[in-house]
Amino acid sequence: FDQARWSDGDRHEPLSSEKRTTEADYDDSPLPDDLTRDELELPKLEEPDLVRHYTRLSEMNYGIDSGPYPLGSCTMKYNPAFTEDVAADPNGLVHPDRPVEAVQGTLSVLHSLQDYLARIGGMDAVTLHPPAGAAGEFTGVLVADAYHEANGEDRSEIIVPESAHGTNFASAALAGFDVVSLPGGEDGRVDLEALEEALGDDTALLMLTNPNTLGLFERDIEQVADMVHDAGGLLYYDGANLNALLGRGRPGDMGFDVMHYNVHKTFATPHGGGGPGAGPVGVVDELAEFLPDPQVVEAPDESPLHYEFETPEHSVGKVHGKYGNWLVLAKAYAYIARLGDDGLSDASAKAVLNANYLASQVEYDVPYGPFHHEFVASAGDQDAADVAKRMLDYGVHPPTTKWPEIVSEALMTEPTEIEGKRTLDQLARAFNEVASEDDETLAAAPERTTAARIDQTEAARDLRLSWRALDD
Amino acid sequence: FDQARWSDGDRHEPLSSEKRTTEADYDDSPLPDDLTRDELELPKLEEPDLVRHYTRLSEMNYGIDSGPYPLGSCTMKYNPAFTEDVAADPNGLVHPDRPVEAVQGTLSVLHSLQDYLARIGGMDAVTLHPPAGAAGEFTGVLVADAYHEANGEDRSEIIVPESAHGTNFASAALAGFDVVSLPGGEDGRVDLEALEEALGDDTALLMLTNPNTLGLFERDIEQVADMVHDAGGLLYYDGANLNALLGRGRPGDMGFDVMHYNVHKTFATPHGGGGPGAGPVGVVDELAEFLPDPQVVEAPDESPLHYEFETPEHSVGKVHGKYGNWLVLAKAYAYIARLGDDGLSDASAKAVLNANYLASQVEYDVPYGPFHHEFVASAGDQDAADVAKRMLDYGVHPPTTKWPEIVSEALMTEPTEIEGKRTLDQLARAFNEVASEDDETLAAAPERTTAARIDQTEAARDLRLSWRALDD
Amino acid sequence: MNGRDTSGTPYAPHGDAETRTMLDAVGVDSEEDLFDIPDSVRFDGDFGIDARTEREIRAEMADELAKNRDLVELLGRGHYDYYVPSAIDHLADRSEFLTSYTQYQPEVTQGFLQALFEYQSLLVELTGLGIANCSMYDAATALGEAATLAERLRATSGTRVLVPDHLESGRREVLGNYVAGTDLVVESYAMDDGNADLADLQDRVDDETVMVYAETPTVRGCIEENLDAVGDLADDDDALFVLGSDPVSLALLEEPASVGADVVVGSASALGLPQSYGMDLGLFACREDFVRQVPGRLVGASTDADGTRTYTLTLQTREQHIRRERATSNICTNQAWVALRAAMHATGLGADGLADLAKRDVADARDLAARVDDVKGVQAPHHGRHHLREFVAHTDQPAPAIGDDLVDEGYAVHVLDEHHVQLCTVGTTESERDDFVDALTEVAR
Amino acid sequence: MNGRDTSGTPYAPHGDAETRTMLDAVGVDSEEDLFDIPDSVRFDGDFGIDARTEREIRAEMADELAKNRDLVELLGRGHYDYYVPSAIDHLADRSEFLTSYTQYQPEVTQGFLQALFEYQSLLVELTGLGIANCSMYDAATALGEAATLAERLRATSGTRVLVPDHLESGRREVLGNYVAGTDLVVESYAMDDGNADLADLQDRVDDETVMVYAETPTVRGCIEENLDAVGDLADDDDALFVLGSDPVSLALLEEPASVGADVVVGSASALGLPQSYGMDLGLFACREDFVRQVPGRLVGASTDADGTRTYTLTLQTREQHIRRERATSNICTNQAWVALRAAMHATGLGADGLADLAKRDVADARDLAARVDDVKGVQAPHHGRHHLREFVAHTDQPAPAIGDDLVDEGYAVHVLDEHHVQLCTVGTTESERDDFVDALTEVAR
Repeated sequence: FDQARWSDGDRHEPLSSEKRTTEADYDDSPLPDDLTRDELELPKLEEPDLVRHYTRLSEMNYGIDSGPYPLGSCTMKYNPAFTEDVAADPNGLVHPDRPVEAVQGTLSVLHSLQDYLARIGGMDAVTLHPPAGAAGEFTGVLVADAYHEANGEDRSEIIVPESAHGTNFASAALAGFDVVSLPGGEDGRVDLEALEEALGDDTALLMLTNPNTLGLFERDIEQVADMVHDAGGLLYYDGANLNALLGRGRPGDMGFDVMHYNVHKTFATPHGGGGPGAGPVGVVDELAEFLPDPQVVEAPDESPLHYEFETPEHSVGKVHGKYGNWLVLAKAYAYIARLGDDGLSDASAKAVLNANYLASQVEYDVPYGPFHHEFVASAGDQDAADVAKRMLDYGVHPPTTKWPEIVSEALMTEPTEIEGKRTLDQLARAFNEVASEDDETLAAAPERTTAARIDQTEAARDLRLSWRALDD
Repeated sequence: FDQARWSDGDRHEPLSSEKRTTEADYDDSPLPDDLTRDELELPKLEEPDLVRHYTRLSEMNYGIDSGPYPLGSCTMKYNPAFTEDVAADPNGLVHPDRPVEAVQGTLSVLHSLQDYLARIGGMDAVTLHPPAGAAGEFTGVLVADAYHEANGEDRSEIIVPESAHGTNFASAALAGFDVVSLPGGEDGRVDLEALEEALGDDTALLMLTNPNTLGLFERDIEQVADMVHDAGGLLYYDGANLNALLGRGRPGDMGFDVMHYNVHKTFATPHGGGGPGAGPVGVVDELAEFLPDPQVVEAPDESPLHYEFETPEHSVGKVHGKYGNWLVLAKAYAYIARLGDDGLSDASAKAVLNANYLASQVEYDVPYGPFHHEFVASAGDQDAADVAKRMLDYGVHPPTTKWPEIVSEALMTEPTEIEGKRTLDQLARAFNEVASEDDETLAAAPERTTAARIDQTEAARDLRLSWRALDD
Repeated sequence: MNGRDTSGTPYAPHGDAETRTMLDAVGVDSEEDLFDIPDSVRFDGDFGIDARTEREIRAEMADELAKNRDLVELLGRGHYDYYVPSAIDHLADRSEFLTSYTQYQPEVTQGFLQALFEYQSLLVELTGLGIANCSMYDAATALGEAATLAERLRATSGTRVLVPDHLESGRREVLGNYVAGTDLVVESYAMDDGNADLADLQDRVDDETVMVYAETPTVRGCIEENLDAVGDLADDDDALFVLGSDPVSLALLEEPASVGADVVVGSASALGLPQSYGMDLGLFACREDFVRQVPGRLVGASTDADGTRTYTLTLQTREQHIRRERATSNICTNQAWVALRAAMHATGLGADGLADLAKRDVADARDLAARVDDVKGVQAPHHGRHHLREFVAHTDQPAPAIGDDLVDEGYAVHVLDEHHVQLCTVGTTESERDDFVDALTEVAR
Repeated sequence: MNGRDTSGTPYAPHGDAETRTMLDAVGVDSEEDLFDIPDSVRFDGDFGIDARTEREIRAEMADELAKNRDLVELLGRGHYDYYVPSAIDHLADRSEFLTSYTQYQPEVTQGFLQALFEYQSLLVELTGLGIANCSMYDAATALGEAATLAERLRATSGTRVLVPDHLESGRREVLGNYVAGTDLVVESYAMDDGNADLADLQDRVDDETVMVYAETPTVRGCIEENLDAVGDLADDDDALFVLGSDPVSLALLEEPASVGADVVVGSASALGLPQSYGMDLGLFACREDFVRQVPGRLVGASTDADGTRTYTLTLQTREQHIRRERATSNICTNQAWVALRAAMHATGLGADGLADLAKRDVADARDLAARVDDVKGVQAPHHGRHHLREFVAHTDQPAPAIGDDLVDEGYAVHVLDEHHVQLCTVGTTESERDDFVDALTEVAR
C-alpha cells in the first residue's frame, strides 16, 4: 500500500491559489462605487484544471470506499451508491418555501421517514429537522426543557456519564443547563449508587448511550429509567450506538423518553468528510407537543392534499432555518427501505458478530465485555496514537484512540457489519503486526501515506488558517 | 508525485478471484441436466467490497483527469462531465428495435449530429454507425468499393502513406484491397512523384491524414486530389487529426470524397481505457447512396413523424449490428453544441498554439515544421521508450513513442487545447529534466508509479491471459 | 465458499460458511448469543418495514417526487437556485471525499483538508476577515453561534442582541433557541424603506448591547447602504458587529472588514449545492483575535516529518470532544461536504465569475422590477434601494389571491402580506421571466 | 493575470495574457499565423452551430429525449434490459477509468489492466476456452471477426461459412461485410422447430466448410439442444465451430468447451451496460492455440522490476499499429469501458447470481408463454423447445396489426411475420407482464 501523493513537481499539490488566479473587474458594476468593493482576486481553474485539482485531492483522501474504517463510535458503514441517485432526483431539488401543495412528494418521503424512525426507535413522534447528531441532542434538550417548564418545573441539571460523547456535555451546556458528570461503575456501566446520588429535584435529564461507548449494554436500564423518572427527570437516548440494537431492542421500550438518531451512522448516509449528517429526534407521546415546527402530518380526509404541515402545540420553534438536511434524509429513507426488517436486524447481528470476531483475533487486551458493535482494546505500553499512525501504513484506517479514558491507551474499534472475514483478518493482522513493533517504528510512522507524521504543535502554535497566512 | 499502490498486505492488489469466490448451484435448475453446465465458480464481491476493489483499481490508473496526457495522434482532450449526464438520460436508454415512432427523440439527436458533422467536415451526408475510427475507415472503404463497383470498375489497390495510422492499412486489407505503401517526401509530406507512380487504373482510394502524423499540413492537397481523381480514384480523409483544422479547413473543401470522424478525439468523448469511440463517416453526394443502412432523415411533411429511417439506394448494408455507439454519439452532440462555431474554431487555435508553444520550450530536436496540433521531437541518443518511462516519474503521461518512424526515437506530442501555460511548462520541465538524465536513470524508470518497469518479454513468452494461468 | 441462504442486509458480505467460522472463533452458537440484552427489554416484534430492491426504491421515490409540482420558482429569501456545473457533482461524488469522515488522521486525509483550507481561504478573501471556519449547518445556526460568540467575548455586562425587524422568521427562531440557554435577549431595530433605520438603531444601541446584526443584501434583496454607520454604532458601544451575507453578494458588495464587521455569517450554499429543500451551508468568518473562541472546525497548515507542507485540523481544544461543556459550540458533524462543493464552484467561477453572477443579479432584479412596475396594479420595487436578486412589489389587489393564481399558472412567489409579494430572479431564464410577467399581468389586475 | 475576453471553447484555460505570452514565445503575432493552410482551401465560413450553455444543452436534450415514448419493452433478440446496480455506474464513471486510453504505459494503468484481465478471466471461466480478448464492438462484428479468424486458420481450401437460417439480420449483414474482402461465402442451414436442423447441417458441412456457427439460446430464445452434434459435425470436417451466446446464458447452459466450441462470440452487454439503443460489447473467446491469430487486444500477467505481479497488453504484434495490413484485425479503439462494466457487474453477481438470472429467465419465459398461450387467438411457445428469456408466439389474427395495437397500449414487441410475434421477459416486472397479458387479450382476438 502506498497512498497517492500528487504534486506539480514540488513535494505537495499546490493550492488552487498557487495554480492560477484572476481578478474581478468592477468597472462595469451596476451599482454606485460606494456600495461595491474595490478588488477581489481569487483562484480560477477552468474546468479541465478544476477537475484535475479535485480528482488529485480525492486520491489523497481515505474513505470507506478505500478500505476498512473501524473508527469507534462513528459507525463507518458502506454508503450505498444508489442512495446518491435517489437524493439527486431533480424533482426533490426544490425551494423550501414552495407552497405545501407543490411539495407533496417531498412531504410523502419525509412522512414515511418519520414513521420508519418512530417504529425503529419505539418512539411516538419524530422530527427530522436537526442537521446533525449534536443538533439532535440540543433539540432533545430543548424539548425536555420545554416539557419541564410546561409542568411548572425549573430543573437546571443534566446528568451525563463520564464516558459519554463530548457533544452530550456541550449540547446540555448550550441549552443553559449545568452538567453533572457521572462517574462510571467498575464494570464500565452506570453506577446506580452514583446515579442515585446525582439525581435530585434539579435533574432535568439523564443522557445515556446504550450500548455505551465501551460497547456494553446497560443491563440495568429499566432500573435506571425508574430512578430517573422517580426523580422527575427524563431519560435521553444518544443514538450514536443504535446500530448495535436494530431489531433487538428499542429505546422506547427501555424507558427512554427522547432520543436522537444519527442517520449518517446507523442509516448509512455518507459522512462527507465531516458532514452533513442528520439527527432526527424521536419522543414519546407526552413530549410530542414540544417538537420543532413544523411536523409533517397526514392531511385530513377532506383535504385535497395528502400531507401538510402542523405546528406542535407548544413547539420549541425552529432548530434549523428550514427543515434540515433533505439530501441526507432522502438517502436514509432509501437505505431503510432497502434493508427492511430483516436487513436492519441482520445489520446489527453482523455488526456485533464482526466486533466480537475481530476482538477475538486481536492480541491487544480488551478489558471489558461482553461488548456489542464495538470494543475498546488497550494498547498497553504502546502509545495508542502511535499505534494508529502505524496502522495507516498497513492500508487501513485505525480505530478511535485514547477514548474513552476508562481504558488506558484506548483503541476503540467498530468494524460495522460491512466487513467480511477477509477484511477483518486483514485488520487483525494490522493490529497484531503493530503490537509487535517497537516504539521507534511507531514513532516514525506513517511512511506510506500522502503525508508523513504531521506536526500538530506547529499547526496550533503558528496558526496559518488561510493561504494569506502562508508565506512560502 | 507518487501514484497510488493498493494491496491487501501483499505487494499487489489481489484479483477479485483471490478475494472471494462462490459457486453456482444447479440443483434447482429449471432445465434438464443435459442442457446445463455442471459447475461454475466465479469471484463474488458484495457491494462494499466490490466498490473498494474497483475504487482502488481506479486510483491505480492515470487518465486525462489525473494530469496532462499528450499522447500524439490520440487527441486526449478533457471530457466534459456534463456530457455524461446527457448520455445517461434514461429516456435515451431504449431498445434498438423499438418502432420508429417511439424513438423520435433519439432520432432527432442523431439527425442533428449527422447534420453538425456534415457541416464541420464539408460533407454532404454522414452515417453514425461505425463504432470506432477503424470501423469508420472500413466503412469508408466499403463505400468507395461499392461506388467503383457501381461504376463497373474493379479497382483493387488502396494507397496509404508510410506514416499513416496502422488502421488505414489494416482496414484496407480487411476489405480485401491490396495496400500500396507510399513513401514520404523529404519535407515529411506526400511526395507527388511517388504518388504519381503509385496511382493507376487499380487505384481505388488514397487514404490521407491532414495534417499528417508529423502535424504537417499537406500543402499540395488540391493537386493530390486532382491527381487521384484524374486516375479515377477517390480520396479518403482520416479524421484522426481533424482537431487541427476546425473552422479553418474542411476536408470536403480540399477535395476529399469520404472521411471518418473520431468523435472520441475531436469531439471529446471519453476514451474509456481503449473505447468505446465512434467513427462516423461523411461522404460527398455521389457516395451517399452507398452509406450503411439506415440513415436518419426528416420525415416528409405529410408524415405524423419528424424523423424516419431510410435505406440508401445502394447501401453497403450494416457495419454494426444496430446503429453504433449511442452513448458516445450523444456525448459528441452535446460537446459540439457546447462549443458552437466559436468554440470549435478556438479549440483548434489553442490546440495548435499549445503544440507550438510546448515545442518551443522543449530541448529535444523537432525536425519538421511548421506543425499544427502535434509535433514529433526526436529523443536523439536516448531511447524514446525509456524517455517515456522516465517522464512517468514526473507525474505526466508521456507522448507516443517511436512513431512515426521517419523521426528517429520519435516523441509524438499532442497537448491538445485543454492545457494551460502552467501545465505546458510543467510538461516542458519533464521533457527537459529527462533530456539531461543518463541512460541508467532512464532504464531504471519508472519509480513513482504503481508498477515499476514491466517485463514485456515475459508477458509475451510466458503467456498468462487469465487467472487460471496464474499459479502463484 | 458458499453463498448465503439467510435474508439480510445486502451490505454485509458474510456467506453462511464465513458466519459459522466467525461464530466458532468467538465461541458462541449463534448471533443471538452475542446480545447481552435482558429479556424484559428485548424487542421481538418487527418494524413492519418491507425490504425492497434497489430498482424498486428508485422507481418508488421517482414516482413520489414526481408528485412535486413543476413550478417556476421566483422565491429566494436566502435560498437561491444558481446552476451548479455538472463537474461539481461528479467531483463531490468522488467517494474518497464523500465516504470519509472528520480528518482525525490527517496523514491519510490531506485531500479533504486541503479543500477545506481552500474553502476557509476563499471566505477570508471574500470577507477580509482573518478566519473562517470550515462550516456551520446553515445561515440560521451560524447566526445563533455568532450570538453565543458575542456572549463569550463580551466586555460589558450587556445582554442585548439587536437584529433587523425584517429578519427571516426561521433565522429569528433559531437565534432565539441558541440564546435560550444564556441571559441574552434578542430585540429588533426598525427598518427604513428596506434598510436599517439608523436613527432607531442609534436609540437602541447602548452599553447593554453585545451584538448588532445587519444583513446585506437584506432578506428583501435590498443592498444595505449604511454598513459603515452600523459598524460605527456597534463599535462605539463595544458590541460585536455581525454581518449576514453570502459569497456571491460579497464578490460585488463592500468588503465586510472594510465596514468594520467583526463576524460574517450567512448561507454559502448558493455555491455548489443545488436547491435542496432548505439544506444549506452555514458561513462563519471572524476577526483573527477571536480564534480561540470560534465555534466549529478549523484547518491549519503545518509541516510533516519530511518537511512538506501539510494540513490538519487545529485548535481542537475548542471543541466538544475535548472541552466538553466548556467547548465553544456543541457542533461535531458539520457540513464539510457542502463546503467542499462551495470551494469547487467558487474555484471554477473565480473572482470574475463570482462578481459577474452578482452583477447579473443586480441587473436582472432591476430589469424585472421595471417590467413588473409596468404591470397594471403592481408597483416595484417597493423599496427605494438597490437590489440584488430580488425585490418586494406592491399589489393593488390582494397579494394572497395573486400568489394562489400564480401557482395555478405555474409560478411560485413569496406573499409577504396583504399587498406585497417578493420576487427573485435567480435560476429563472429570461424567457421564463417573460412568461411570468405575462402571467402576472393576467392575475394582478 | 487577467481573464479572457475572446469567446471560445470553455475547455481551454487560456487567459488573454497567457495566450499573448505563448504567442510571443513561439514568435508569431496571432494564432492565425500558426495555420499553414493555403488560402485556396482555407475555410472562412461558419458552421452555423450556436454555442449553448451546459444548462441549456441539458434542458434541450432532456426535452428531445422525452419525445421517446414511454413503452414497456418485450423486445430482446440480442439486447436485454437487465437492471444495472447503481454502484456499477458510479464505479465505471470514476474518471481515472473513463478518461484514460489504451494502456500503452502499463506502469501507470495497472488498474484498468487488472480489470480487463479479470474480464478476460471471467469469460474463460464461462466458456471453458483458454483465451478471451478484452472486447470487440458488438456481437455482429465479433461474429465477423470469427469468420476472418476461420479464414486465417483454415487447413482446407474451403470457403464456406454456415450460419443458422434464423440469424438476426444485422449480424448477417455485418458478417457479410467482414467476409466481403475474402473469398469466403456465407450460407444458411435450416432450422428445425427453433433448433439447428442437424440433417440439413450434415448435408451442408463438407471439407469446403471453414466455419459452422450456431447460437444458444437462438435469436428466438430457444436453447439449442444438439450442440455436441453440431460440434462433431464441424469437427469432422475441420471446420471451426463458433458458438454464439452471452454471459448470462453461459452461467446456466452447457459449457462451450465441453461441446467442442472453438470460438465463442456474442454480446456481453447484458452485463453492466443499460439498454443503449443497440450499443453493445462484443464477446470473443477461443482456444488457446489460436492465440497468435486472435483479433483485438489481450492483457497478460507479467512481473515488474520489483518482482511484483503486474499486467500489460501483450502480443501486440498481432495488432494493426505494428503489423499494419497483416494484422489479425483492423480494430484499435474497442469497447474496453463496457468490458470494465461487465466485469464489475459479473463480479457483483457471482456465479450464483449469474446463474440465478438465467434460471429466472427460463422460468419467466416459460411462465409468460403459458399465460400467453391461454390468451384466445394466441399459441405459445411456437417452438417446442426450452426457452431462455424469450419465445415466439403464433397469432391467429395478423401479427403486424397486433403489434401496432400493442404499441398504442404501451407495449413494444417484435413482429416476426404475418402470424408470429416474439416476446421477451427481461427488464419487465411481474405486474407489467400481468398488464401485458391483459392488453394482449384485448388486441389478439
